[in-house]
Amino acid sequence: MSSFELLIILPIIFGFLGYLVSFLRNEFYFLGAILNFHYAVRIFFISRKTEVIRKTFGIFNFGVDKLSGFVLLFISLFTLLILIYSIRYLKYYEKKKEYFYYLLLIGSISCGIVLANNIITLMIFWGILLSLIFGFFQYTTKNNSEDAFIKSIFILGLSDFLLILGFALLFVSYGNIPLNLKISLNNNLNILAYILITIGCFAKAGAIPLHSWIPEISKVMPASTMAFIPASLDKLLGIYLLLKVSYYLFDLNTNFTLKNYLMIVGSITILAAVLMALIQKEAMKLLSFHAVSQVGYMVLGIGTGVPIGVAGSLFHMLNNTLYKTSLFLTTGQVEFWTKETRIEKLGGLAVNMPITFTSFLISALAISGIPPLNGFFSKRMIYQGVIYLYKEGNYLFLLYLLAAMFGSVLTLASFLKLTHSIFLGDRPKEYEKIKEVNFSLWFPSSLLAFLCILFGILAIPLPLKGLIYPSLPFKIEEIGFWQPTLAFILIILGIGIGFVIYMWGAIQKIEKREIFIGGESLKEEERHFSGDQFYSPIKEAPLLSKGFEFGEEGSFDFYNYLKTILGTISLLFKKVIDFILEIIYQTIVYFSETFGSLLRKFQSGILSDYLVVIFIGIVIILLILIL
Amino acid sequence: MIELYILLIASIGAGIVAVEIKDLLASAISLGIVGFSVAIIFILVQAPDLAIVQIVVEVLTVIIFVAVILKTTHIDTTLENKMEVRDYLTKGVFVIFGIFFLIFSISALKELPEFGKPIMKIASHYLAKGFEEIKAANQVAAVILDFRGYDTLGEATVLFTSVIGVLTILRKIGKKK
Amino acid sequence: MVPYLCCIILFLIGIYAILTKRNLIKIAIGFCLLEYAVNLFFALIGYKKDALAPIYTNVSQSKNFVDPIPQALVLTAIVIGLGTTALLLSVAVRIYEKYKTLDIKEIKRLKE
Amino acid sequence: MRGMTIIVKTITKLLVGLIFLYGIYIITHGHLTPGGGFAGGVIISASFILLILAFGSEEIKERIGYIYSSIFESIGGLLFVFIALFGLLLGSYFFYNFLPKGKVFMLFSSGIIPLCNVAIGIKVGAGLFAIFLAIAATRFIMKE
Repeated sequence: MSSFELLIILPIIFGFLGYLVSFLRNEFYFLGAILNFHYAVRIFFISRKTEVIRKTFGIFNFGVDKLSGFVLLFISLFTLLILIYSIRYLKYYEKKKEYFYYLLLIGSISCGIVLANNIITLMIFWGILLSLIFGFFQYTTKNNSEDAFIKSIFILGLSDFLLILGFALLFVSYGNIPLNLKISLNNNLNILAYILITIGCFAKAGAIPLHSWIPEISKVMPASTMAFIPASLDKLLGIYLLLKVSYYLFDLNTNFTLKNYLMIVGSITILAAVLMALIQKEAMKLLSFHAVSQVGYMVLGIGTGVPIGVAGSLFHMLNNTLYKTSLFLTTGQVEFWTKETRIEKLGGLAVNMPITFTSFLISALAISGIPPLNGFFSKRMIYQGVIYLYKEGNYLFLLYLLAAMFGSVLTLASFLKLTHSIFLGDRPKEYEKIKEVNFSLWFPSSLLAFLCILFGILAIPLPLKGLIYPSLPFKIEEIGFWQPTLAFILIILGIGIGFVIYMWGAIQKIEKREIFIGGESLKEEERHFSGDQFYSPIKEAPLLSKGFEFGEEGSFDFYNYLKTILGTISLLFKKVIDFILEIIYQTIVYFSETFGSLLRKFQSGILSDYLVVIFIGIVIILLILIL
Repeated sequence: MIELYILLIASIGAGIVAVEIKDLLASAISLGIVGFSVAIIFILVQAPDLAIVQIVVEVLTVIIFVAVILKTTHIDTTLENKMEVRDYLTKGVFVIFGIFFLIFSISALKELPEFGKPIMKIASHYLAKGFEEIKAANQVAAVILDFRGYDTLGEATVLFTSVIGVLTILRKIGKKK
Repeated sequence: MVPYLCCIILFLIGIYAILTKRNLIKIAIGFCLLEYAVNLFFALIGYKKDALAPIYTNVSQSKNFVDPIPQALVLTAIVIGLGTTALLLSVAVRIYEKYKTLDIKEIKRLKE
Repeated sequence: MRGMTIIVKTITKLLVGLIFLYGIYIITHGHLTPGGGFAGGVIISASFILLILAFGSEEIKERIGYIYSSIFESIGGLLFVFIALFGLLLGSYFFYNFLPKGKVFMLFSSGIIPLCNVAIGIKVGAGLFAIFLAIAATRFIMKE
């Protein structure tokens, strides 16, 4: 048995053992995830050394190249981390037995997807993953969540159906081909297949307009689910597949229009989602809108078709999974004690939970693209890719660049609001006794935050040269000049100076006065100032207000439109078919009645009448015989 | 063979009378005329067996008809009724059918061997064998009971069935009394 | 061919009775006529000119016989015809007992 | 059923035995002379019918006539079938002529044909007589 099968099968077996044996449950689950991670690491190192490894089992064909080895490693890592996190986080959860089993299954099947090296294998594993995700959602949702559940199932199911349809189209025209042929995108069938597959990838990763299931489930799912499915796994899989399809299976550079299609989707996703995130008052929902927004960068980067942009997109995918997972997890830690995710009710928790706060802050800065953290570096690579479009003569690059940069700014703004509302500001009285969470809760998020810093400072030697550049099929040329280490040193210097200035200020005695509003002094508890009203003027801005109204009402939600359209069509069809059936029925009734009354006249009970009919028949027969 | 034609025409005339006459007893007698004409024709065409049976059966038929007519009514009241559309229709259909049937039968009869000259392919075989092997003088009996015993058995069954039918239909009244 | 045609005319008379007559006994007569016509037709088919009945005798050694097969077929048919006519008439008797008429239209009317 | 006049009765008395005998003759000589089971059976039934028509009958007698004629008809039919079955038993096929053929123009000749004639004669005579009894002797229950 090679490590390929073990990687997939062992988590399933250990998960099943854990499902059966109650007293060693957590140990078995943990063992399964660890073994999965172990084999993933082994495969990763094997894939670094050799070129391509293939293995065939019947129609299944597994193979690992440098890209899939790298993605595989992170899928296993995230499965392990989320498992560690949720063992503590969901300790009192009723259905945790099934929850963990599904978690392990999803981890191993995702590994199968990444390892798949021909169409059939990919289709089968993708289908299995879809059904597993349904099961997973079913076991993780809270009460009153049928709508969200149905919505996610609907969007994911429909888009996965389209994806499989796209692969099926390919299968019909090319057969069971491996995924690295670089087919050129210039006949209609291939373009159709490509668009269908990208729709599946978009829904998985959460690009607009197929994003709406992510904010919807964020209201009803625990933080660990959110961190696992939309934040890490689906980004890895969706973007991995998009990349694989765009530059391995097909060659995106052969079709100019499709590149623009990807970039437009990316830009709109960035802007629309970040604008929606700006006005949210619920931490999980806000984060989920950011999870959507960040996908836009990756799609934009892949769409550029410029090596540096694609590399940046891949790097951004990695970074995004790191900091977004960390953000979800830390928010989950806050929720673990406070049972609250509405940001107006929170505040001032930085003192109580310093480790959580640190992880959150680092991740928030990373997502906002603050140098020298990793988010900045990957975004910068994407910008470079977009700017490079200028050389190709694609003048739309300006719009894309604007959208991406503006989105980044707005991200920072919305995270200022979130950080302030949760961790800074006044602390409500009931949260005074809150303590830091357990090791198993803060360890995953802290590890991820640490990786954010590490990948930021040592961006070029560690992640780029080690992971990203070898994974891509083309040679990457650096554009521009950036020294992360140097920048880090400079920034540390700046922070040091700032700290000195702060201390200078802190030495001086601060004068405390009572707060007056409208001539009345406020009491202590009334002074709590929440950040939920940040940016509310944006909401009322003349141009944007309509858009936000629509957005809140779900007008940008593809699902709603689809639901309405389908409802209308079904109603129409019902009416039309009813009408047609009615007409057919009436016609049949008319004819049968006419014919019946005619026959009734013959059914007189008089012998001669029957004989007349018989003899008419005989006459006809005679006619035929004579003629 | 002038007798044959006279008898045939007589039987046709008697048939028309039997069908059209108002008194049912008279029509039964006319039917008897037809039957006896047929019996005489059987003698003329060298079929004495048939003639014997036909005569006796005709007697019985007339007796039964008369018995029934005496028990029911002997005036055909339906002839007095006005003609309806339906009657015209049936008559029209009959006329059409009759014309077609005549045309068809004429064209079919042309295929038959001429009157008085049958082919007798199987019959010659039967005639030879019936005398030498079965040693029967009456070849009709030989055909009925030896060569074609199955047919006779079937016909006997039909007769049996019809007798049972008559008895079942009519016996119920006797039981009620 | 003329004797055959006469048979067919007799046959048509029977059909005429069955088709147009409304009296049950007339219909039975029509059936009888049909039967006679068919029997006659069979007997005529078997007829051979200047031939004898198909019965060997001590007296004549002639072997010039008419066809015995149609005769054999008709022989049973005659008796059966009587049986079927009797069946028909018994039905008519029963109907008359119930409705007091032999007119089929009247019977139809009374049945409703 | 009422009887007829005395002339008819007298003539009938004289004739009926002869008719019956003639019927038997026709049956038994069916293989030699014209006639046979069918013809003879009808003649026998005619003799009985003549009796009934001339002398009239009572209901009880008619009922007895029913019963006997049905029995005889069944006997005739069964006899016919049994003769055919004997052929199957003794020889090889149904209606096998298993008896010795004898000499032509003799009464006992041509195997089973006379026996079959007898069976059919019984059957036809009894059957037609039963039909006549049923139709002629039916009494109506006139409904008002």
